[in-house]
Amino acid sequence: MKHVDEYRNGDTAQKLAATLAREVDPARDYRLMEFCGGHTHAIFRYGVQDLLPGNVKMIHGPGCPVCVLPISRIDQAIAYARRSDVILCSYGDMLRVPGSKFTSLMKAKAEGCDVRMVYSTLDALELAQNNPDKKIVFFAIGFETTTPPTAMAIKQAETMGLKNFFILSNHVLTPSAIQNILESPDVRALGSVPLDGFLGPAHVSVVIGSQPYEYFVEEFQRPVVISGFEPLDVMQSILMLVRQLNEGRAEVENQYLRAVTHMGNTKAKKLVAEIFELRRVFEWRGLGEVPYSGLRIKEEYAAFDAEVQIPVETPPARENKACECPAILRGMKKPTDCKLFGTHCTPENPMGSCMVSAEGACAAYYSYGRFREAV
Amino acid sequence: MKHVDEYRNGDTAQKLAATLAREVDPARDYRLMEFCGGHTHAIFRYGVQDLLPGNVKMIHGPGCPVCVLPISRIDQAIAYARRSDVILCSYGDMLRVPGSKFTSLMKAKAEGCDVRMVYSTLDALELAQNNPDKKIVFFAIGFETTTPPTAMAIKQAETMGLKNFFILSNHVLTPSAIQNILESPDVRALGSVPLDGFLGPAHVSVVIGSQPYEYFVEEFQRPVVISGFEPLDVMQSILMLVRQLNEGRAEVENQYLRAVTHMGNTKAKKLVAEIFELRRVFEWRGLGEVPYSGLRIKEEYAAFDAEVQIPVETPPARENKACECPAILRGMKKPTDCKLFGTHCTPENPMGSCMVSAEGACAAYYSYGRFREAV
Amino acid sequence: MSTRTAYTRSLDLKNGVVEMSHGGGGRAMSQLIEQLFGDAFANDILAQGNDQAAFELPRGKVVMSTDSFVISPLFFPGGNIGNLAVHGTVNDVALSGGQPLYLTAGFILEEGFPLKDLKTIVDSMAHAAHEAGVYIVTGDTKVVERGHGDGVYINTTGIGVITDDIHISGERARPGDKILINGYVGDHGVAIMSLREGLGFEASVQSDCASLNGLIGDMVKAVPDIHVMRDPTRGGLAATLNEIARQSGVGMMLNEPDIPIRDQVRGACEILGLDPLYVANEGKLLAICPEDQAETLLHAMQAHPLGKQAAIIGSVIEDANSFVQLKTGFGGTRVVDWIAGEQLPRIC
Amino acid sequence: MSTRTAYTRSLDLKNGVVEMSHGGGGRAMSQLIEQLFGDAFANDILAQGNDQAAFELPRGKVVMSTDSFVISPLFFPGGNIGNLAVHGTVNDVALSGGQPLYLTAGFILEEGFPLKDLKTIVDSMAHAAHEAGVYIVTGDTKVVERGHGDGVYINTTGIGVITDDIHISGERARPGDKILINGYVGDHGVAIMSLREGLGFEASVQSDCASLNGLIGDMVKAVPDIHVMRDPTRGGLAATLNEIARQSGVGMMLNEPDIPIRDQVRGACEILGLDPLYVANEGKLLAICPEDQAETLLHAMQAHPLGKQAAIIGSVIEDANSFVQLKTGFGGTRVVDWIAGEQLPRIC
Amino acid sequence: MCLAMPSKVVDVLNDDMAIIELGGVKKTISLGLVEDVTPGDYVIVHVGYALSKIDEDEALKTIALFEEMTKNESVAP
Amino acid sequence: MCLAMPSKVVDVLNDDMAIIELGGVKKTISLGLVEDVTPGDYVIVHVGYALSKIDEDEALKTIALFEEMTKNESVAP
Ligand code: SF4
Ligand code: SF4
Ligand SMILES: [Mg+2]
Ligand SMILES: [Mg+2]
Ligand SMILES: [Mg+2]
Ligand SMILES: [Mg+2]
Ligand SMILES: [Mg+2]
Ligand SMILES: [Mg+2]
Ligand SMILES: [Mg+2]
Ligand SMILES: [Mg+2]
Ligand SMILES: [Mg+2]
Ligand SMILES: [Mg+2]
Repeated sequence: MKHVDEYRNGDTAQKLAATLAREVDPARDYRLMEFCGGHTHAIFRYGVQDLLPGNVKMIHGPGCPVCVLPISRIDQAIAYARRSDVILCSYGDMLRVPGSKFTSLMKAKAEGCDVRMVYSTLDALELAQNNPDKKIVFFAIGFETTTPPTAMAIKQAETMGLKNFFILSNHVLTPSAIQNILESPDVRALGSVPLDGFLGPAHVSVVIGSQPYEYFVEEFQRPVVISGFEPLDVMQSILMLVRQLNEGRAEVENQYLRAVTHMGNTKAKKLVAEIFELRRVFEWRGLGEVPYSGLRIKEEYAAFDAEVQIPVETPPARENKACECPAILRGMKKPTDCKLFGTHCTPENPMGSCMVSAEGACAAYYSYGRFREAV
Repeated sequence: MKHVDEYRNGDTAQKLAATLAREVDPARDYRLMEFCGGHTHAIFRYGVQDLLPGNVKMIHGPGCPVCVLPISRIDQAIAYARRSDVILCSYGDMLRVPGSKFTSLMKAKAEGCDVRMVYSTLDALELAQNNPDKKIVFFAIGFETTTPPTAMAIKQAETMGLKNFFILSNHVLTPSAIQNILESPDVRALGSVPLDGFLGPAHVSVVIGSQPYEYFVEEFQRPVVISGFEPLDVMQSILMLVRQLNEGRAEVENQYLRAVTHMGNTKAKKLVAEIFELRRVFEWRGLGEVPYSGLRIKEEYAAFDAEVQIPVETPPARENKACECPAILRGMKKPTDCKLFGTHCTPENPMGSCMVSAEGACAAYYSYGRFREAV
Repeated sequence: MSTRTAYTRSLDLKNGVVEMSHGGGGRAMSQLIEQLFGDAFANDILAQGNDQAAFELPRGKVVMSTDSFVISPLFFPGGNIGNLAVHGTVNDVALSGGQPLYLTAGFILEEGFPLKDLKTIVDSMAHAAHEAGVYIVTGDTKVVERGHGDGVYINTTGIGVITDDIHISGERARPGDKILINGYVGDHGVAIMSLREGLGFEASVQSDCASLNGLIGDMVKAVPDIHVMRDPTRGGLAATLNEIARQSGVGMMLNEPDIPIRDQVRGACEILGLDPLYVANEGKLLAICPEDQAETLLHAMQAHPLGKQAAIIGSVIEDANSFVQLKTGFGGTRVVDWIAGEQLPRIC
Repeated sequence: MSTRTAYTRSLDLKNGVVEMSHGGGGRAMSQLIEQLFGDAFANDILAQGNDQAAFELPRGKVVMSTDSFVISPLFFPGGNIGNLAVHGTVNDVALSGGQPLYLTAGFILEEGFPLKDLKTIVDSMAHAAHEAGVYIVTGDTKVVERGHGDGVYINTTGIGVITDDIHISGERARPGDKILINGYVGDHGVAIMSLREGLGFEASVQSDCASLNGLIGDMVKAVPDIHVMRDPTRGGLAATLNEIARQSGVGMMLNEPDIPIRDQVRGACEILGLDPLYVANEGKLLAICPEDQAETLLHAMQAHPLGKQAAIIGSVIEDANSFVQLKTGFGGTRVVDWIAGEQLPRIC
Repeated sequence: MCLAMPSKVVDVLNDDMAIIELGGVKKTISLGLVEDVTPGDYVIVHVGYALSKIDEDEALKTIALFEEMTKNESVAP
Repeated sequence: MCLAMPSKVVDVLNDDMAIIELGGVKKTISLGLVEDVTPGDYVIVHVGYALSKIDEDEALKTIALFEEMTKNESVAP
């Protein structure tokens, strides 16, 4: 597989590991946050951590759109699913995410709700065409990468004249989240969670470009390297961060030059700007209410906005108080600090979102952490 | 079981058989038609024919509302069933009756149509209540016995304010059919099918009373004995017919006095008259178009008339030309005269209505006739 | 097995439902199998935990039978799909005259089915197996999406051994043989119908479902030369006797007054326009044996709790057409043919 | 049997569909069983026509396995539910090291299913059984109402015998043992997924479904002391190896570059965000044997048509936690845990 | 043929409904088509509706008539 | 994490659709979010949409950089 296999080469990995080992300053720690679950996944999947020097510490950020969705939004999706006139569809990732009271879309489906997994908004459009007597609600989630396909679907629904296609928008913005983390007292003032540098998202950056990171670098004086999601991309980017830190630089560097430009995909950005607008505030799991961090559908396209066309009421969401996801997502606690971890909360019966996707901090600890502790 | 077991007593049967044997005139035949499938059933079920003298010949009449329904009406019911907005319901008897091209309601159900068997119009009303988003079409069939429950259901639907309950009326009138048989050239003029007397229906007469038969007796000079459906009722009624014939009488006698009065059930008759009116003509399988022999819903109740509210179009029905049901139903041919009998047409795959219900002449021959020929 | 630790959270048997993951091959499935099925059926062979069971069999001919159970409703007066699935296959094995020893159990669960009900069913299976003296030694669990099942379907397959002196088979009915049944006819079918939507009637009739291997053991001991044995399940007495008549190339003559039928079963059949001879049984057997041993067999049957109402109900006769006939209590004769399709309640 | 005359009209295999009457116990059912199943599976034991099959078994330990097959779609590249149902159970029996001999077949048919398709499926079963050298000796047919099935569900239960020198079982993996597989991983699952609504991709991957008893026979002959054998079906390699690790109380270390995976399977998994180690196989087996016999076993496997791509993919190690680990081609190590629930295609 | 069975009314309910009994089996039916039915009466039930009461006197007369008609016959042994 | 794979465009269809290929697997996707794509190009595909073309020159440079960065290292035997 061209443009894939080259970046998974074990020999190159060993050489990069040797370079890294030689170049790190043994007198200090390098605490690097990969914001994005894609990097977390690559690190776990290929065992990248085994190749890093001991003082290079990867901190997993809140970079999974599934994990950052607050429980109330899941409840809302389930409320749509429970309507007999609605077919609720979403990406496979969302089906197991727990809402209030142990529910999930998967469980709603088991109870008889019409919930469909789709691979693409194209499939959701097809569902709408094939089920004219039902309302198709697409539970849209994702960062900047996934927003353009949703915007595109709205445009297409308009062209096709679909009257039964609705979007429940949960699209969120990466820069706001990174900024929020950097501005949190733990990071900024108290210094209890020192972060020395960032791996910048790969595919988010394909859309938004490298330009938006320049502000952070200036404002917070931490280096950012935009990195591809293949394991050699990650190792190379870590090396680039180490070099910046060693040299006292704080710049935006772009390791993923083969796909990320300075300004990103302007066509996609324009489309998103046409259809979506900023929410004044949006709730992130773990980060709380983050200003201007979420997108809603503009009034011109309100005909496709599920929240406008099919209002549902959900009782106030009850997060499980013992769930430490919020602290974990901000890098302040470890999964093993949670009382529910591995007893009440398991990948089969996740109580918090961090236990859901394989990249979730708790799920990863459940599988890999158990192993790390054992060896 | 009181009022049941008394009429199934084997000792009494033997005695009645002996009386009959003694009283029949060995010099003549007694060709008696039981109009009603209920009598046919009792005769088969209890082996009554084994107890009759050889010269008492029972001729099975067209007295099964299933068998007399023309194929076009089945096609119509199937057309309703095929509509995605319709739940078609009917009595169990109707499910296997063949329409055109090997279809039946059972097969339509197997193909995915929503077809429900009900025991009573009460169940059909319940279906309508429980499925407000569907149209419930009740495929109503039957003689005078079964019409009042349909009329009652329409009244109740009106009271309950049901807007999704519809009747496809196929109710027919017994006296018209008997008259038609007696007036047919075969019976009246040509004498090729001599009929000496009639067993009158039990439960039809419960509703209409014994009075309507007086006209026939006068007009056609054949004795009629209204008979219960238990086997001793049948034997006693045959004895009463034999005695009338021996004595040269032609009267209406009522063996089923415990349930049949002279005027019948006036409450039920009034209800039927309120809701139904005569069709100018109705097609009977085997008898052709019989004037004033079927009932349709009056205009005042047209809101419940499926044919008015949900018109369906069915291509002209094609009866299988080789099927001899018409002649068999009029007593002119035997099942074994049909080329399809037992080869193409079997109880598992009936091609004509006579092969459907256990009392159908062809079905009876298939099971019992095979046996009669074998012994 | 020190495996319990893999499931840190126990099955929610109170509010949980079957989910697709319970059939996905992962930990959820493994847990369901271990904690629900494994605990209920516990025995050494099952505990091997392999995809197959291995065991020694006593000498003799091996006999094997399979049935899938798809009954609706799942719970009915006198039983549920779980014990029914055990009884049915225990009986099919035992009716060969052999001793049923081991069962397999294959579950097809519908997404959304309450685990609580599944537990009840599985416990009933375990109890029925224990009573019948058989072991459930291996199994399988599949989950189908909602709308592709009916709560639970169960397949059981049974294995047993027959000693060399037994030769019971459907083609061995001979003219002159007597036909026996171990009790009332039609109870199971009527118990089920009483619960069917739209038919709704109230009867205190319970399903007769039961494992007959004990009774059969006594029968075979008393009369090793039983010619035919079969259980009149779907299609009732009529279907089973017609099958045997066809296999053996003989006719049969039943005597209606000798056939044990409860009043309630007669009543329900009269109301619905059905014939009890076509109604299903799940704890009945038909046995055909030489005339001179019929009384011995009858007494052996009547001495067993599941054969108290046993009766000789007819004889095998010569008949090239293999008709099953019935002498009615009324004094006539009729053919008891197979039914065409299912017996449907009717109005006329 | 002179029974054909009872069905004067033959099954409509062109336009006919399954009707409720085909499960009603009457003549329609009998005809379906006889003319569709009986003809396809024809053998002397089945022809006994009883509710159970009776046969002699060779000496040895008896082994029995059951599986229900509920696959959707019913027809897929490389097979259909019919031959899959034979392969699956033949394999589960053979993986004990024994010789599979007889199968039972239980069908749950959905009202409305085309008889033509049923015939194709049944013929495939017959063909697969013939190829594997096993006989389908007894069966069962149930019909469920439309909306309560998915066309056809099939249960097969198999029986076979093991000679006394074979002791293959899930708890026998020992540190130092080698782990072998007979070929490419994930073909079946990817072939099925390529047809799933909404996932629609185009791959020329065929299901690997096959009866492995021939291959296994050769393997057991070459290395009678195989410790463990199991087929990585649902849940793939990951689930099966975790099961074995748990049963044996050992860990495992796999070497990723040694695991045979087709490019197309890798491609499909990359697109869908899946891991090939969790994808189902239906013609693969995992074998664990002492290190010093691993090469012998490998060569025996590679000499068989179904083992050409066989490979040694890892070793059993000591591990109180029974973790299955993988040394990645990249140079790191990761845990290959069971999946939580089903593997779902994902976007992130 | 109009299958209808004589059944005993065991309970009269609201809305013209009643519970009948036959051979120990009970069923809820409608009395909407008949008049003056009280518990203990026998009614002829068809498709869930009572069609008429059974006239007990006439029933006894019919039974008596069987005797009458066959008084000279004896049952074959 | 935004799962997205570099895939080769093998055919451009009507309506801004295209067939892409990865490891021999083909899939129909939308080109609605990108411009100037022709068969032979590699695109990054996410949830059924191409998000960008791969810049082959930059890809080569990245590979070269691996060499550059590790030129003094040797692989452990
Ligand atoms: S273990 Fe579960 S409950 Fe605890 S923090 Fe993680 S996701 Fe939340
Ligand atoms: S045998 Fe069939 S086709 Fe022939 S007359 Fe009878 S019902 Fe009609
Ligand atoms: Mg819904
Ligand atoms: Mg319909
Ligand atoms: Mg069986
Ligand atoms: Mg059975
Ligand atoms: Mg299995
Ligand atoms: Mg049986
Ligand atoms: Mg198995
Ligand atoms: Mg298996
Ligand atoms: Mg069976
Ligand atoms: Mg297996």
